[in-house]
Amino acid sequence: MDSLTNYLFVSASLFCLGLYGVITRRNAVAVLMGVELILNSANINFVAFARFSGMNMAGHVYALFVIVLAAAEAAVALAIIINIFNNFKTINVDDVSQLRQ
Amino acid sequence: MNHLLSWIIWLPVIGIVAVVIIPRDKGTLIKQVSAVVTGVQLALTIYLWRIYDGSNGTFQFMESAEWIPSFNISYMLGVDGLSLPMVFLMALLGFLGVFVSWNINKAVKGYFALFLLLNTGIMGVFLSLDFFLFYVFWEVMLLPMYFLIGMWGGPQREYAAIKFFLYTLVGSVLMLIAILALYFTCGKTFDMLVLMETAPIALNGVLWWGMSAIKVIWTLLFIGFAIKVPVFPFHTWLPLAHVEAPTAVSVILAGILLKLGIYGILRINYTMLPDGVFWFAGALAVLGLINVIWGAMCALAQTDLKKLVAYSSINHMGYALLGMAAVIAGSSMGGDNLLAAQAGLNGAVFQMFNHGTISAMLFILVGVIYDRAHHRDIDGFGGLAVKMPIYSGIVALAFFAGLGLPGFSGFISEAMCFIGAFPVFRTIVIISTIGILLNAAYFLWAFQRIFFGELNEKYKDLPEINRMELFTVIPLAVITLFLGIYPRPFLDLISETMNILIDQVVSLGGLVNLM
Amino acid sequence: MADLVFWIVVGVTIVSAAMVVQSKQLLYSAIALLFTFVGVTGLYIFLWADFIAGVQVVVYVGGILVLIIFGIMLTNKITSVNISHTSVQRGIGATVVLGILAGIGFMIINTPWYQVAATEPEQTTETIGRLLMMDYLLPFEVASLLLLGALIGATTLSRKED
Amino acid sequence: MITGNIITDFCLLILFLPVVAFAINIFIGKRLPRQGDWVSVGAILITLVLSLSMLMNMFMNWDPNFSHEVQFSWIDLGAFKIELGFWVDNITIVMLVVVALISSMTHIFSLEYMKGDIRYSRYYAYLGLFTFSMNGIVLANNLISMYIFWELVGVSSYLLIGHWFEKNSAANAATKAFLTNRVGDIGFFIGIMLMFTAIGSFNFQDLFSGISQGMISGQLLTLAGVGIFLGAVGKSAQFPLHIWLPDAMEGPTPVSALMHAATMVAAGVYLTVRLFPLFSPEALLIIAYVGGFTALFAATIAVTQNDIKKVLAYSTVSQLGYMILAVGVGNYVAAFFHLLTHAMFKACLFFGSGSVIHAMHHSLHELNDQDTDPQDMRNMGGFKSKLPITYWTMTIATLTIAGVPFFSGFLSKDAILAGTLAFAKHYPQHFLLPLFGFGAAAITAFYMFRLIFMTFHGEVKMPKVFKGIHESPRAMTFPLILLSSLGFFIFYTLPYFNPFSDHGWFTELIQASDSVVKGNPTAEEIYEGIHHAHYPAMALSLLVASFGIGMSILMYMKKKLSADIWAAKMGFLYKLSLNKYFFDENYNRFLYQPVLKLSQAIAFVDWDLYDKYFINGFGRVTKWLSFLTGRIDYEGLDQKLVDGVGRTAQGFGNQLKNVQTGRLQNYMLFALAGVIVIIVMQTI
Repeated sequence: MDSLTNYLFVSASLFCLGLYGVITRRNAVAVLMGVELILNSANINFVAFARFSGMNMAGHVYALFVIVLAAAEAAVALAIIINIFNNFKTINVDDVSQLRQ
Repeated sequence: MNHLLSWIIWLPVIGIVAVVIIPRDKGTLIKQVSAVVTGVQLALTIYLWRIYDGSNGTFQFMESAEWIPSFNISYMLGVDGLSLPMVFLMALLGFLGVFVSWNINKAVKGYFALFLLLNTGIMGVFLSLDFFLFYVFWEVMLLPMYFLIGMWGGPQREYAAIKFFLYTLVGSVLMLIAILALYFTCGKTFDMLVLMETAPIALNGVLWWGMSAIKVIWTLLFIGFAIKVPVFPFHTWLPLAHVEAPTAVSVILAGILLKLGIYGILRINYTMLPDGVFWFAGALAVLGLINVIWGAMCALAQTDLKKLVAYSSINHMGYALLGMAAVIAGSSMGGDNLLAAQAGLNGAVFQMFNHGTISAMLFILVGVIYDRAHHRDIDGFGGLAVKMPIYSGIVALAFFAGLGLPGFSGFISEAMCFIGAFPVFRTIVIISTIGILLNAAYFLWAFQRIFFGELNEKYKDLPEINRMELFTVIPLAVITLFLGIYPRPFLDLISETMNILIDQVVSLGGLVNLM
Repeated sequence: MADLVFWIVVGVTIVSAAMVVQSKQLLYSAIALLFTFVGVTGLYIFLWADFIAGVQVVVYVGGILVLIIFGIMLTNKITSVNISHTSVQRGIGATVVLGILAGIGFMIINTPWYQVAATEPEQTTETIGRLLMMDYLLPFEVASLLLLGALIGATTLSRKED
Repeated sequence: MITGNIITDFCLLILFLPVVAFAINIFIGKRLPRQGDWVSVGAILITLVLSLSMLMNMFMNWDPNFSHEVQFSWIDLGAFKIELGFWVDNITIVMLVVVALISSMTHIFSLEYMKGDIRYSRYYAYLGLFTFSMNGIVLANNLISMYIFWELVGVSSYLLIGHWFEKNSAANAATKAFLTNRVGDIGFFIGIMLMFTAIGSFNFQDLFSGISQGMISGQLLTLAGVGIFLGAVGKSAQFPLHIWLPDAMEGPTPVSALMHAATMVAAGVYLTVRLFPLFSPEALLIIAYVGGFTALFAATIAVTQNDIKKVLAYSTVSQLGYMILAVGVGNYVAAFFHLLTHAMFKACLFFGSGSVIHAMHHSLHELNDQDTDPQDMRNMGGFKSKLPITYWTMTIATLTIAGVPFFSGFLSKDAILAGTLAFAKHYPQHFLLPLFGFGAAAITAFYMFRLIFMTFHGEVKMPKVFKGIHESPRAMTFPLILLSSLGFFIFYTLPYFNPFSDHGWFTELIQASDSVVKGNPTAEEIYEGIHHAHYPAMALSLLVASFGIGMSILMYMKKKLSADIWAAKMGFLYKLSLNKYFFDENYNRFLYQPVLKLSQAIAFVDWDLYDKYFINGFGRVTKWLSFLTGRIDYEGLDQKLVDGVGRTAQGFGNQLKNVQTGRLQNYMLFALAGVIVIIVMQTI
């Protein structure tokens, strides 16, 4: 457990799972969840690198900012999703294809 | 005042800011502000004139600051006996021009802002010692001129403006090429002072496409400047632009802009390409001759008064070209006739200044009659001397000054140009003296048709010239008369610089035959 | 002992994350996400990041997750049990993602990581606070502005048009 | 006894007082009491007093070699210098007196003659300017100031001739005078340039010494001399530039007097007198022929003129020809002597004609007659009784000009004719020169008496007009009396009293100096020649003068010979003379009109051809080229090449369209696949 690579692998796995969710899910909320996973994996990386480079607290600060960003992103994304739902009565991303030629 | 020259250049820009801030409907205030700004500028140039040391002909009041160091471009200013009279002339005509434009009521704000910008551009050209800066100001000056002619001009203003613009643009493009050629061949610098030393040596014997580089650069620069002068085959923009431009702009155009050409030739061609001077002097004299005769002949045939004055400018510039060509008299090839070289070159510069004052006066006076009669047809008047004695008196004075009557400064400069050029170009000068006669002929004939004879009934209620107009003409008349009677104040100021210039041309040039 | 706990936490995290992306029921996904977040919190604790762990719990578990669940509830009629929750291009998606995972893993193994040994600090809150208030003051303020913007934006966007 | 600096001061005052009067009158003259005439008259009278005191000083000194020169630096450029200044010697002083005297007489005469003129104060201002310019010429010690004042004389004459500019003829005459003079001035200027180029100075003394050192010689010197002489040809109205002078009669009559006696036309003679030493023999020969020919030629025109002023005008031309002739044969002192005597009697004649015209004008004015020409002698006759003072003074002046003994004209004419005769004796091939001289003398005597007889004798032609003729007021008769009395020989021969010899103060004080050009006879040789020719010349001139006078008496007084019949007999010649040999017409047809046409042609070429087609042609070609390139660009490049690329791309696009699913997630997938490819490639 005191090995950096362990954490990196965990983070990589989370990232890939999040990616998979983003790619495959049709529901916008689920896509959002995938994004949250990716962000979490990034955070793990930050904190892990901080821990293994002499407790460099800058990593923590960045992690904090990522969390803030994630919160904002989630709020806005959900608002958009709700808006889309009100307009199209669906939140399936490939149904919302007004811009598609 | 450590930055006197900068102040002189940039003062009008302050004026522009003020003019732009003032609300549109306060036209008089705009005019007053412009008058104050140009007035202060004039005061500064008079101060400059007074503290300039004429016994030392080198550049004075130098200013230098880095601008674009990676290309060796700097903000460098300086004044010598060649530029000082021109700067003074510009300040004077700029100041008077504001009053000449007092009747402008169309887009006052834009007009005066452009007018002031023109002022800055021209001042910059005369004062900059960095070639790049020179070019920048050269272009700055072009733009307001275009708009001033194109927006406030006569019925054919757009045509005239575009013609003027294209003509001059061709010139500046050629000039730019020459500037770059000098830059790359002479040690990558735009510093004119350095170029004056390095260029004659660096270009010596350089061949481009089998031709001497000096010839190539000289020709490019010469065409660029010749368009401004204007020298004979490049002159046709001038009558049109003069005729269509509003009076004040004609005044600046004839009074200053034409001088830029000769100033450029003297400042750049003569100092940097002295070998070229010897190569080209003969052609210069011939062009001068053509200018004199052609301009006079065309003027003789005109029925539009303003066009007549415009062609007279071409005629007058011919004398200056003759005088400039005389510089080679000072070399061993020209018989070591330093007298002739001095007479010719000083005469040419003096002629520039005099033509500035005299033609400005003429244009203002043409503007006066145009404002009243709304036409400029020489044959359409008649007998006005009865109705407008003061006006006719002043026109007579201006015409006599224009035809080179002794007692007016124009005579001295023309005589000096002739005397200077005579030893080297005897035949050319003798032929061009016919110009003196034609000169008198077209002025007096026009005068007779306008002012003599029976009064044309149409104009029996024409009002006399008013105070404001008198105020714009009288300073010019006084200068013309004063320098005509006692030219030393002017000539002492420039002669040392001219001696340096002659020395530069004679000592560095004419040593080799150009390929 | 600690190792065992660590691996359990890792297992919970990864398995629940897999469930998030795999579950056919959106609501299940949301609940699985909760476990993932908690697992990540555990990892933070292992990494001596007590403050971040606290923030993770408060913001993610208490904030974002609730938000997501609200989103689900608002966009699906509460009565319809079976919330449409299908996936597309699973096969190719999985292949690509696995490829990427392989790439990253290859990278992780082969990289000689720069490491400095450190002792566990008493607490990190104070240090983070100092950093935020001094070195990262500007990003901090920008972040707060961002949050404010997001707040207003979200409100405006989701507002019912009058 | 005045010397040195005082002379300089006097000269400055003499020079500048008239121009001060000019400045005052031109600016505020109208607002002054009496329109400011007293300013001008006062100024000119002061100059007269100053000049006379200088003359007195000259008499007291009695120094033929008196010379005083001052100058100041006008232009100094290092090597090139122009110094202006005065050169005062006896010639200068005499000339100053002449100018001041005639000018002040003109001022006084004009008080009455110009009374009530609309531009009275301007007229006086111009008179001042005229006097100033002439004094400048007289005092000049160098070519440049000579030229400056030369031109100023031209412009003052322009202003005065054109004084009544409402008349087109006056305006034309003014312009013509100025331009014709300018033709001469060009020659003058070329001469100046030739001299300066060779010698490097404008100063007369420097020129003389430079020439004697041989710095300029041969053809060049001749050319320079002829050039300078051309200036004199213009100003002194010599053939072929004489055409302006008769027209100049359009100016007020007192101006004609001033112009023809003392200022303008005298300037040319004065110039040749001043610069006599630098003319080469060839140049002098040209001068002599021009002068001699003009003398005869103008006289033949004067014979047939009917306008009283025109007669006098041609007489002036003729007399000036005399003077020029004298200069040409080397007897320049005689030329100057004649200039002096001529100034007096010609001024008197012009004033006399002015008095007649004035009287006619008033009479016609009272009759309300606009059509009768007050200057036409055919309308006069028998005025002797009405205008006694005018008659007697004019008769004296006529006797003077005709060369009758006891009058000054006899002396000066005799000196000139003796000079020509001596010259012809020395160079028999130039026998024409004395013929010109004597012929002109005979004709002069004839037409001058013709004028007197037609005007004052014979029957009254227009009784109505005659009735209104009155003698002129005192301001006009005073100058007449003064000037006619100056026609007596005594004023020129003091302190001697020999009416048949010009020996006197003049010949003693004004002595010829040698020419500095090699090949010219010395003053001594010339004097010797004249001395020997003196008596034959005198006898001959008396003979021709009495012949002329006799003919005139026969024709116009006794009516023994009919002028009309003679005119008819001479037919063609009469017509030629009456029409002044058609000079104006021919100049107009062969000179002015072609120049005007040429100028119009050039202007047309410049504006309508060169500019419109050549310069704008550039624009047009550019436009056409741009149109062409536009076509090539659009139809060739754009439609074929560029669009071809586009079409190809479209084809590909159609193929690739299937890839474009529009699904974000698809794109992301592809992107990730790309990432993998990159990773793989990096690793490999």
